[in-house]
Order: sequence, then C-alpha cells, then structure tokens
Amino acid sequence: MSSGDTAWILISAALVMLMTPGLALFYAGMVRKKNVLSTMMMSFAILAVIGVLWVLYGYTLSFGPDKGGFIGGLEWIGLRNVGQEPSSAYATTVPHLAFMMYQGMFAIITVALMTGAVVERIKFSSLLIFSVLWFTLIYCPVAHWVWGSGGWLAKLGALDFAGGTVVHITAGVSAMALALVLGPRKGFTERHPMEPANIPMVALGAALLWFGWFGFNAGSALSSGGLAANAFVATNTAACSAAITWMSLGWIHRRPSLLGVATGAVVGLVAITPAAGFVNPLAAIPIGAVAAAISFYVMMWRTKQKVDESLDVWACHGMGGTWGALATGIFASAAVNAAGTDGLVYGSAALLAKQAAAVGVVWIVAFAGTWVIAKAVNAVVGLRVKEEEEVVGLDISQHGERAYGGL
Amino acid sequence: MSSGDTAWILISAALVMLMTPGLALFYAGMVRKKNVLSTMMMSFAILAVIGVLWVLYGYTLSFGPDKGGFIGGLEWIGLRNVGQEPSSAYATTVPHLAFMMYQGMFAIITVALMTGAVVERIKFSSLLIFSVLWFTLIYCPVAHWVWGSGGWLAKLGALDFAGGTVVHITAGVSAMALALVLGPRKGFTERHPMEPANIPMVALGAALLWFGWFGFNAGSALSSGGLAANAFVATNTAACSAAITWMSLGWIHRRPSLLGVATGAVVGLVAITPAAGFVNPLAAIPIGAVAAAISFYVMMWRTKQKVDESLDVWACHGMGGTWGALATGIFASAAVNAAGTDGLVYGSAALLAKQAAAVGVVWIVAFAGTWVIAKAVNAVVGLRVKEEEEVVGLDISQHGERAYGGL
Amino acid sequence: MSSGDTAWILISAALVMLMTPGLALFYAGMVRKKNVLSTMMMSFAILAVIGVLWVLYGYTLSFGPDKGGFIGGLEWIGLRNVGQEPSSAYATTVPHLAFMMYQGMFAIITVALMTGAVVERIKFSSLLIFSVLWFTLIYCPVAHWVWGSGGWLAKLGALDFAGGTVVHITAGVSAMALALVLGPRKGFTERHPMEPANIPMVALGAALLWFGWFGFNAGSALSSGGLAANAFVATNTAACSAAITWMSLGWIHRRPSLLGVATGAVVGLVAITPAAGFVNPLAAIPIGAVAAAISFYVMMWRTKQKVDESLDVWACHGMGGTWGALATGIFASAAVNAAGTDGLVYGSAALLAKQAAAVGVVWIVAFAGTWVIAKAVNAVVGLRVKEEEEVVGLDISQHGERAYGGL
Amino acid sequence: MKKVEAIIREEKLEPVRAALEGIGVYGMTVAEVSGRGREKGIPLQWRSGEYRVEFLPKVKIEVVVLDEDLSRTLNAIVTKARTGERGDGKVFVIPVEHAVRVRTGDRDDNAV
Amino acid sequence: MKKVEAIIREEKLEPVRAALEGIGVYGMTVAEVSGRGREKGIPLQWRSGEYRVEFLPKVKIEVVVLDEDLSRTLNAIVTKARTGERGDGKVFVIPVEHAVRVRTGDRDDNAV
Amino acid sequence: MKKVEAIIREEKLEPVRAALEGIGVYGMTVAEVSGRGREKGIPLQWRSGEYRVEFLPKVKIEVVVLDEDLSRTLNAIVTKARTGERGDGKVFVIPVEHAVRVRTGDRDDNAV
Ligand SMILES: Nc1ncnc2c1ncn2[C@@H]1O[C@H](COP(=O)(O)OP(=O)(O)O)[C@@H](O)[C@H]1O
Ligand SMILES: Nc1ncnc2c1ncn2[C@@H]1O[C@H](COP(=O)(O)OP(=O)(O)O)[C@@H](O)[C@H]1O
Ligand SMILES: Nc1ncnc2c1ncn2[C@@H]1O[C@H](COP(=O)(O)OP(=O)(O)O)[C@@H](O)[C@H]1O
Repeated sequence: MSSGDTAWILISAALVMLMTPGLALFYAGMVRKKNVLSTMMMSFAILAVIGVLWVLYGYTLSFGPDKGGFIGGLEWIGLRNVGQEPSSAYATTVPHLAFMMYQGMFAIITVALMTGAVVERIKFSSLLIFSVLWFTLIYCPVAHWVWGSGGWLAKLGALDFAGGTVVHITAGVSAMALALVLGPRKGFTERHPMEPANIPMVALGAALLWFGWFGFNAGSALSSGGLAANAFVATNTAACSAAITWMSLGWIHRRPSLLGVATGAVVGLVAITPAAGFVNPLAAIPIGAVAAAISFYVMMWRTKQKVDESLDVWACHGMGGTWGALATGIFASAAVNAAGTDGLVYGSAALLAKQAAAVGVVWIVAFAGTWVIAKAVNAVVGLRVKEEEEVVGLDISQHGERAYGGL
Repeated sequence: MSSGDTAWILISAALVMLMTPGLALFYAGMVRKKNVLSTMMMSFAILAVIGVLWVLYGYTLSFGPDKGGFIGGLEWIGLRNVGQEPSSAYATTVPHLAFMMYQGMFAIITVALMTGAVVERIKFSSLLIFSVLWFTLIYCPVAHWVWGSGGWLAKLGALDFAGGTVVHITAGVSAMALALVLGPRKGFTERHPMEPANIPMVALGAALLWFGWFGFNAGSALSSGGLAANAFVATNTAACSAAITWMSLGWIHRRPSLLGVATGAVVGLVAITPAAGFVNPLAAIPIGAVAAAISFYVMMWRTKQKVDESLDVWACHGMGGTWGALATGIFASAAVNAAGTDGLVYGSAALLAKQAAAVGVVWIVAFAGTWVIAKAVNAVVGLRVKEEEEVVGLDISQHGERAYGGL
Repeated sequence: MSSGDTAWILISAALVMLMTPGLALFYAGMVRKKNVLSTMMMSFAILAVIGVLWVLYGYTLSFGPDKGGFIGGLEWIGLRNVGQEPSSAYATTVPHLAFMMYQGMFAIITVALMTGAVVERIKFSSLLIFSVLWFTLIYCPVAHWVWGSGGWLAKLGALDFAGGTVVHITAGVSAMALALVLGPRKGFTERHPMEPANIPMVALGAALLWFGWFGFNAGSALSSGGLAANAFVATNTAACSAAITWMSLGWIHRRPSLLGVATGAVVGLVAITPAAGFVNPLAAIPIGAVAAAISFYVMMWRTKQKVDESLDVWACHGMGGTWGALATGIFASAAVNAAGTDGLVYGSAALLAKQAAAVGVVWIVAFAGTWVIAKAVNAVVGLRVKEEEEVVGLDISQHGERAYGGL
Repeated sequence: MKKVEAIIREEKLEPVRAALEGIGVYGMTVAEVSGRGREKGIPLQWRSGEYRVEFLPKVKIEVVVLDEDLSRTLNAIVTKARTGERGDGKVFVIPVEHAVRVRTGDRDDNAV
Repeated sequence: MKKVEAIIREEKLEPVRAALEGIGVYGMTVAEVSGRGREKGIPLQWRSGEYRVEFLPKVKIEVVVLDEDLSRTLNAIVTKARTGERGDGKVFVIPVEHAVRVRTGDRDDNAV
Repeated sequence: MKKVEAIIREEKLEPVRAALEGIGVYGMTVAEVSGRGREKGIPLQWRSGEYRVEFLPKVKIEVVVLDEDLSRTLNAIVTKARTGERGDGKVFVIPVEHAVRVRTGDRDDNAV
C-alpha cells in the first residue's frame, strides 16, 4: 500500500464528490427563478440516495467478482470483503475502501447529470424512483462491462480512462430518452423566453466542476505518478481549448458569453475524460476544440427542434463523450500508457473500431433501457407535475420553499 | 516522516479551513437579508482571530506537555519547539507544524459554530470578546482532556475520533447557554416570520462543509492509509443516510425540502465525527439516520419553546454530537481500529459507559462555563445591540455595509 | 519520484487553478450589477487562453533551458521533452508534467489579477490582446529571471518563494500602468457612488483564494514535508494577522467590515507569498499586519487621487508584494530553509539589499513594459468601450448577457 | 387617459401580456411586488416544521390607455388573470392628467 | 375609493401592517423602493474609507380604501411609521376611479 | 399637488436626479421595473444561439410636486432622459389629493 497513492485517491474522491453540488449550481443557475431550488434539490437528493445504495449494492454489482462479463456478483454486498487492505483486482496500492468510494462518486454524478434534461417539470418523487431504477439497471451493468475486471467491453479492448462511455454517454443519451418521454416544458414549444436565473451561479458551478474534474480524470490513474500528471495536464488543456472554441463560435455568431465559456469548458472536460490517460497532453487541444464545435452546433440544432432536452445533457455529455471515446481511438499512444495501445494517428485503426463498437452498444443500451424505465415510471406514478404546479414553479409546489426570501 | 501522510494532513488542514467560510454561507443564507453580512462576518472574524491565538497560545494549552491531565503546559507557546520535524507525541509521520495547524482549524470552526445561536442581535465587539474567552477557557482545556497526551478523559478511555465531544458537544451546548443569556430576537416570541434570505447559499455552504469534512474526519487518521479510507467512507455514508432521513421526515410532515437535505447532511456528518475511525463504514447508516431523527424532532420542539437558539446549533451539533459519542460506544469495533475497542454490539458495555461519562462531563462544563462567561461579558460590555440597531439590521448597524448593492 | 510529493503538487496545482475563479468572484462582487458577468468573464477567458498558451510556449520561455539568464530556450516548446518523468532541473521528485502544470496555474492567475484595474470599461477583445502580449513579453521573462534555472535575478541571490515578485509585483504594478493608460470610469472623477453588487460573493471569492493559496505557497515547497508545513502555517497566520489588522483599521476609522476582512486576508496572503518558505511561521504575524496597514492607507490615498485603478490591484498586490519581498530580506532564516539565507533580523543586510534590487528592477520593467504594450494596443484597436456601452454596462454590451434573469 | 394598475399572479403575466397585445395594447410597465388580502399567506418549509409567509409575490402591471380603450383593457386583464382561487388580485383605474413620450416630447394622447 | 401610497422605512412595515389589520384593512400591496429626500443618504464602508449612498431602501405600501376608511388608514400609518428622525417617509392619497376584483369580477366598492 | 411618474432608462437615473436637484426637487422615490413598448426587446446570448427578452429593465421615478413646479419638473426629466432611441420611456402626471409627512404629520403642500 502506498500512502502517496492513497492520499491522492482520497482527495480525488473528495473532489469528485464536490462535482455534484457543483453540477447543482451549474444547472440551477440556468433555470428560471421559480425552479432554482428544485433543480439543486435533484442533485443533492441523488447524492444522498445513490451514496447509500452504492455501498449497499451498487459497488458489488459494478465491480464485484465477474459473472459472465455482464455483471458483478453479490460477494461484496454491503461492503462485505471490502476493507482497509487493497483489493487484488483494482488499485492495488490503495485501500479497497478508498477505491470503492472513489468509484461511488462517479455513480452519483452520472445519475445527477441526467437531471438537466428534465428540470422545471418533473415530479420529485418520480425522479427519485427513476433514478434508483436507472442506477441499478443501466449504470451498474455498463460500469461493469467497461471497468469491472472481466467486463465484456473491457475484454473487447475498448478504452475508457475516466468515464467517457460509462459516465457521459450513458448520462447524455439517457437524458435525451427521458426528456422525450417526459415532454417539453409548458411554453417551450411557443418559444417563451426562459431566462437563466443566475449566471454567476452557473460560472461558479462550472469552476467547481473543473476543479473536481482533476480528481475525476487524474485520480483515474489510481496512483499518484506520471500517468496522473499526464491526465491532469490533458484535462486542463482540453477545458481551456474547448472554452476558447466555444467563446469564439459565440463571438462569430454574435457575442462571446460567460455562459458559453462555462459550457465550453465543461464540454472539453467531458471529451477528454475517456482519453486523458491514453493521449499525449497536447492532443487535448484538438480534442477539446472539436468537442466544443460539435456540441455547439448540435445544441443549436436541438434548440430548433421541438425537443426540450432542457439543459442539453445530450449535446454536452452525450456528444462530448462520444467524440471523446472516438478521439481516444484516434489519439491514443502506447507510449503514454502501457495499458493502452496506439490509435489512428499512430498507425492503427483497430482501437478506433473497438471504441466505435463500445460507443454504439452503450448508445443503444442507454437509450432503449432508459426509454423503457421512463415509460414504466410514467405509467405507474406519472413523471410530470400538474400543470398548475409547473406554472407556480417546482420550488413552491414540490418543496414548499423559495430560493430568495422576501421582504 | 512520510510524504504521503504529510500531503494528506496538509490537504486535510486546507479542507477544514474551508469549512469555516462554508459555515458562514450555511448560516448567512438562513438569516434575513439585513443580517447576511453580519452573519458571515462572525465566522470570518473568528477565523482570523482564533487563527492567530492558536499559534500564540492555543496549541500549547491544548496539546502542550500535560499538566496533571487538565491542561497543556506553556512549553510550546508561540510555536516554540514546534518545528518541521514530527513531534514525538502526536502524528509521528508528519511535521509537527502540520499537526499543529490541522488542529488549529478545528479550534477555529468550533468557535464559529456557536455563532448560529446568536445571529441577528449580538453586538459584534462582544461576540469577539466572548469568543476569545470561550476559546481560552473552554475549548483549550476540553481539547486537552480528550486529545492531549495525558488528558484525563483520554486516559479514562473515552473515544472521540474527530471531535464529536471536543467540537460538536462543546459548541452545541455552549450555543444554547449563550442564546439563553442573550435572549430572543425581537419578534421571535410573537412568531414573526423570519424567512431565510438565500437557500442556494445554504446549500452551497452545506456542500463546502461536506467536502471539508473529509479532511476533518478522514484526516483525523493522521496518516493516509486504511483507517483514513474507513473514516472517509463512514463520513460520506452518514451524510447521505442522514440527508435521506431528514428529507423523508420533512416529506411525512409536508414536503421534502432542500433546506432539510442540507441540514440532514450536516447532522449526519456531526454524528459520525466521533465514530468515523472506530466503526465499520456500514454502521454509518444507522448512525446518520438516528441522528437526523433526533435533531429533527429536537429542533421542532425547540422551535415551539420560547428559546431562540436561532440556527439550532444545539439541536444539530449538541444533540448530533451526543448521539455520535454514544453511538461510538455502541458500534465501535477493535477490528476497525486497534486503538479503539469493542462497543455494545460487539458485546461490551464498558465503552458506552465511558462515552456517556465523557458526554456528561462536557455538557456540564460547556453549559456552566459558557453561562458564566456570557453573563460576565453581558455585565461588563453588554451582549446585545440596541433595539434600533437590531431593527435596521446588523449589516448596516454593526458593519456599515449591505449585502447587495442598490440601483 | 515520490508519490507523496506528486500527490501534493497535483492537488496544489488544482488548488491554484481554483484561485482564478475565486478571483473572478472576488472582483465581480465589487463592481456594479451591470458589470458582474463581464468582470467574471475576464478571469475565465484568461484562464482558458493562458492555459493553452502556457503549454504551447509559455513554459519553455519561462523555464526552458536558459539563454543568457534572460529567457528560456525553445527546447520545450509544445511540451517537447516534458514528460511523465521528473525534470533534472526542477522538482526532481515529481513528474515534469506536474511541475509544468503547477507553474502554469501561476501564470494564469497573474494575468487575471490585473483585470481588477480595468473593470467596467475595458473592451473585451482588447483585454485579450493585451493579456496575450503581456503574458509573452512581461510574465515569461520575469518568471525566468526569478525562477528559471540560470535566471539572472535568481543568480543575484534574490529570494521569491512563491511569487511575491513574479506574480504580485508584476501584476500590481502593471495594473497601475494599464489603468493610467485606460483612464477612469465615467463618473469616477465626479465621485459617483459605485456600490459593490454582491459582498457575499466577494467573501466567497476571498475564501476560495485563501483555500487555494495553501497550494500556491505550501505547494511551492515542491515536496510534501517540513518546508511545505512551514509555508502552510506561515500562510494561514499571515492571512489571519492581516485580516485582523484591516478590520481594526476600519473600526478605528468607523466600522469593521466584511469587505475589509476579506481584503485584509488577501493582502496578508500576498505579503507572505515570497517569504512563506524562508521565514519562521511566527514572522507571518508582523508581515501580515504591516502589509495590511500599508495597503489600507495606500488604498485610501489612491482613492483620493484622480486615479481609477478600480479594485486596487496595485495597492493590494503591488504594495503587498513589495513589502513581502522586503520582509523576506528582513525575516528570512537559513534555519528554516537551507536554500535561503539569513535576513536582517538574523544579522545580515545583504539579502535585504538584493531583495530591494529585485523589487526595483521588476517595478521598472513591469511599469514601463506595460505602459508601452497598453499604449500600443490602445493605438491599434482602442482599449475602451464606447461611452454608451459603458453606461449600459459591459454585461449587455460586450457579452449580450445579464447576471440575474428578470421576471 | 387612465392608468390601469393590475396586481395579478406572477404566472399570469404572460397570458395577460399576450391578451393585451391581441387588442393592440403594447406599452406597459411591470414590477415585482408582494401582496396580502383574503388569501391567507403560504406555508413554507423550515428545516423542521414550517412557517407562514404573509406577503405573497405578485406582479403589478401598469398600463396607461386612452379612455376609449379602458374597458377592453380591463376585460382582457380580468379574463386572463383569473383562476377563481383567492389571490387572483385586483385592478384599479386611476386618472392620468398628462403624458409625455420622452423620446419625442409628444404629449398626452399622442404619448401613450 | 382612494389609493393610499405610503413610503416608509422597511422596518416599519410590520407594525404598520399590524395596525392596519387592527382597523380592518387587510388587502395591500408592497414594493421595495429606494428614496431620497431631506435625509442625507447613508455612509457605507468601502475597503478603506467610505462612500455615501444617496438612495435609501424604503418600502412602498399601496392600499386602496373606501373614502370613509381613508382618515383612519392615514392615521394608522402615520402613527406607526414614525420615528421622528429624517427619512420617515411620506403618504400620498390618489383618487381611484374604478376597482375590479379579478377572481369574481366584483366592481368598485365591492372590490376593495 | 401632482405625482410625476417617469419610466426611464436605468442609466438616466443619475442625470435626471442631478437635474431635479438643480431645480430644487430633492424628494423622490425610485423603483426597478421592467417595461415593453415600441422598443422590440433585446436579444441575449444563450449557450449557443440567442433568445429575445421582451421586458427591459427601466427605472420608475415618482416625484410628488406642487402644481407650480410641475412643468419645470417635466422639462428636466424629459430633457435629461432622452437619447432619441426607442425605449426612452414615458412620463405620466397623476393627481394627488393629499400628502402627509410621516415624521411631522405636516399635510399637503407642506409635506412635499
Ligand atoms: N385594498 C387593496 N389595496 C391594494 N392591493 C390590494 C388590496 N386588496 C388586495 N390587494 C392585492 O391583491 C392581491 C390579491 O388579493 P386577495 O384579497 O388575496 O385575493 P382576492 O381578491 O382573490 O380575494 C393581494 O395580494 C394584494 O396584492
Ligand atoms: N416629493 C416626493 N415625492 C416622492 N417621494 C418622496 C418625496 N419626498 C420624499 N419622498 C420619499 O420619502 C422618503 C423620506 O423622505 P425624507 O425627506 O428623507 O424624510 P422626511 O419626510 O422625514 O423629511 C424619501 O426617501 C422618498 O422615498
Ligand atoms: N402605455 C404605457 N403604459 C405604461 N408604461 C408604458 C406605456 N408605454 C410605454 N411604457 C413604458 O415606457 C417604456 C418605453 O416605451 P417604448 O414604447 O419602448 O419607447 P418609446 O416611448 O421611446 O417609443 C416601456 O418599456 C414601458 O416601461
């Protein structure tokens, strides 16, 4: 066991934990004033609920001893056999408990990410039910396939350093499916302006996400050495590159905006996630820039449709994660990480094909699985609040609170 | 000396430092708009003042060479003999200065915690005088009893991993005594509504507290290994469990609220504090849940009394810390930490008795000591602002500022 | 390579990164509501732009193999030869990439610091152009002189632990030159009140700065041991001491204010920056206190002049950094850091003379260089927005956004 | 000219605005206000328990109209702002003696 | 009917509300405003030194009352809002020609 | 007495205030409001693309003046608030029947 590696994983776990409140701020600043608390509440409640479910059964389903490549066994249920000593399967220089918790923070934020699609109209109780089902039926299996030892996508040779597929594609694609089942906000189709309540809050949220993402990506080296440093540099560089790109695209169209810089940075962070520990840090510049361009125009296209995937989880995380996974197939270099392999620019197309396959599988599973779960929840308890409740705002109608005190 | 352990303690100290501004936000969001700055100012000023007093004399009184089990000697006054090498008495793998500073952050936040009881009416100058006296006469001795090498409560065998007794019981019980001496806010007895100014600010504060608490509890392992990981997992799990519980109780009574989730998380963090490094991580689930239930109903009861312990430091920290200390006696396991011992569920009642004794002693000392100090300060300089000042708000009357600029 | 040291440098780099968003909040809370986003945007955009330029050419200019003491060579351009292994010249126990990134965060915040001087009236495009030029022509050379191996100021024997000269004097003095070229805000000369929009935001920003500064100063030990602990303690103590001093000066003149405590803390952190790893932690008390007093009265004097260096980057960072550099010459002790030497209070005036020389050189270079760059940018593209744009506010006119959504 | 001051529910601003636009009334000024009346406040959640807020958020619309447009305007507002629950609000009509358009200096009926 | 517009200190809202309730006046609308007058602004702390804010926060209460309730209403407000210091505020009385209760369509005296 | 209600651009508050001070009108009450009229809203940036906000921020100044000061007051406001672009705003004059100074109880012309 290494005390340096352990310190790094523990602080990385703390950093990833902070991302969920960061996300709460990032999202809440973009909705209307009457839904600020409800938007924050979704992330906070998911943090609490998935935080407990993870130790109870999520970890063993995702990382427990492999059953046929598809799911982890129940040997580690309720943290049985997960102790202060390193596991033999994962992160062998840090306590097993530290690895377990670090992974738990990923599960939490993945579920929270989807809430951006459904703000301002989903019933809180139904969101919780949906989240628990989705976590159990989609997240845990997919995490096992990609990261569990013995997982079939891992065996295939698909690479995902810190969660481009597991976190961002699943969340982004599922967000779209869920939004389609749920339907648009009242007034959306008529293009009523829905002005963001608090852009400084969005920027603060983005800053906390960026800060936490160092734990997310560089922590995924699972040790504190050269690979972590490589991932750290790639992470920061991608965020910067994508932020500049988004700002410039906004400028070309009209004005450079803070909302754009914040969004661009997040998209860059998404895209570098699967690649950070497999590519040269400088590859982060094109990876970030292309990600921002893709998301920017996909978001513009989405906005023109009748589809109210409200805060563009699909455009940012789904598309950013997809591009990042493919970009890993393009830019990966075995010289950076011996556990990786050479990608397209180093002369081999095999990895790119595997990445595309993994992306395709996860798109389909996430979309179809989420559609079914969402339809089921809708049929049984209803996904939406009543129209009057939506009109009054979810802060009052769902939570009996309002964000800013009156006189 | 271990560079991994040192990295862990230094970052933990930084995390605990961040808790005090986090607390400032947590509290300030719950008061009325006219007192937001004054509420933040209390925490920031205490951070500055205790930060200096700690290096001057607080550390040596608390941790200096023992004098009869009751107080530390002055051998380490002004950081004399506290250097870059490890001490022989504490945290022997990290620089003595690092241990000293880490402990200092605990002293700061303990004093700041009490301010929640007295917001919106205490005179700023008197609060500072009270804080200095309380820190010197209550905090330093109690810290020595429990954590100082040779301290009499430590020798008794009472366990307090990260400050359930030293931090939370002292602060929570003292807060009640101080509030009783100070008296209620104008309008409190008539039940004037006092709407929280800014609930997103409360949630952000709670998030920073949660984040910082990883340093508080897992840092208290004083090294970066399995025990730190154990404490880390227990900490997160307790926060989640308590947040769910509080949210559910609110829901049963009427609605699940963000204020409730934030409060529940903090109460869970309080309760796991003394236990985090002595109990199995899964024990955090009942510990958190019971803590939330206790605090919830105690708070409801307190609100119905004529007692204006305004932000419920007593209900959250006093009761949460008390339950946590007793729960340590119930759930502790020598298998988790050889420095601990088995608690009630592992067949031994001795620890629980010791925990109860320590709790009783600290309740009495904190309550009586604070009462005397508060009465003395009140007699000499007066604790309250003038009625007009209270009516206008403390931001203007005490600090000549207002939170949000006008036109 | 040490995993403990690497963990410490990586987390320190993350902490320093967080300072730039912290600065964005700190500054944005102090401007009028109509310029809140534009003020934040400056820091965020600089983070993105300098973040990319640093890996492309900034690092090699600053730290690349020395060319005559004046500049780094291009051997490390685009991170060539900067890999996962430690460099032989700097921080030999951590990956070269980690050291590179850590230094990059310093470059970013230095450029961002200057924006405080020019808020509410500078054209966004011109600010970016100025920033890129300034970074290339002023920051990189000065960083090389002081910190590059072979840099001529380093060879002279001037000490700068974490950037008193490189970061704070360059930023503070340049801010003044830039403000003089740019001219005052409309209404400034007529003393129109310009009320800060959001003081809680200022306090939150100061808290994040303080938190991040542990990475800035204690990280500058470049390893995680006694020296880092020494710097950590000195840092915290200086912040506390300066905050108390500023609060007290405000009180003597009228009232103790939160804005004052926040400003004082930042000034204390500035002043201890060059000294933190060379002085005894207790020396931080006078260093912080004197810094606060100097900045307080310089700021008061500046406000009375017709000079609109709007958020007093010069008074806080320029003067704070100058005092800190001189204080290093006064309080340094070879016993604290063998790489340092004894200062005035330990009987030798030589260091103080060298410090004064370095300060003088950097003042002149920063002021003159910035003046020339600013005049050039002004001549070619114009530095100021149009008068109507200034009157409407930069959020709308430069960025097409407003901070807080309407009805 | 008359000034119509309508104090209505926040969420009715949009339908009222649209209805006024429908009858050719574009110009208006809106403020966020708080009101109380027969509606009995609203219970909000505290950390545990709840409390009652007396003043509820409303919006106040001010529209100055020519005398001949008055009844149409009143009608449009009252119809669109109604839910039938307590708290729907009030409309008041106040005499206006003069009006000036700042941009042009146009006076009275030409200024509305 | 008359509209009473009272611009008073923020902290006097509560006593005024209570006094009006005491004389049977429940309905009212309140807005946060800023005012200046003989009161000479307020000095606020800057980082070092201070500056003066000209416009001070006030609340504006609007109550529409029947003519016969006017003098009682004025009385209640003036008595409760007074501190005797500059800045206590002003009360203005403005004629109201019509009133409508949105919920029911009740008109004029029945609508107040 | 008349109440002058001027809805103007936010950035014109300061010049208007100064001009009123110049003609001896000190007392006034100001509120932040939103307005729409011939001005066609403002386009704001969204993350990608943009959207249009209909209601634009304005300030509403309320000044109660003696009848003899009315035209000077109107003049000062209209002159100083004008930019010549759409959205400059409107000024309305409303009759005031009574006024009371809270501090002293002074009535009507003495209260302004
Ligand atoms: N007499 C009044 N003067 C001014 N505003 C009033 C008056 N009565 C009611 N209001 C405003 O109208 C709103 C709705 O009034 P309320 O009595 O609650 O509903 P309803 O008219 O449907 O019975 C109040 O919140 C308040 O803003
Ligand atoms: N002529 C006026 N028109 C509109 N509002 C006024 C007028 N005079 C005063 N006010 C309002 O009344 C408030 C108090 O007035 P002020 O002159 O300061 O106090 P006092 O009436 O006690 O001398 C002001 O802040 C302003 O909001
Ligand atoms: N009829 C009206 N009643 C009330 N307020 C109005 C009316 N017309 C305009 N306003 C206010 O005046 C502002 C400016 O009006 P607008 O028509 O945009 O400009 P202009 O008068 O220069 O053509 C609007 O934003 C609104 O606040």
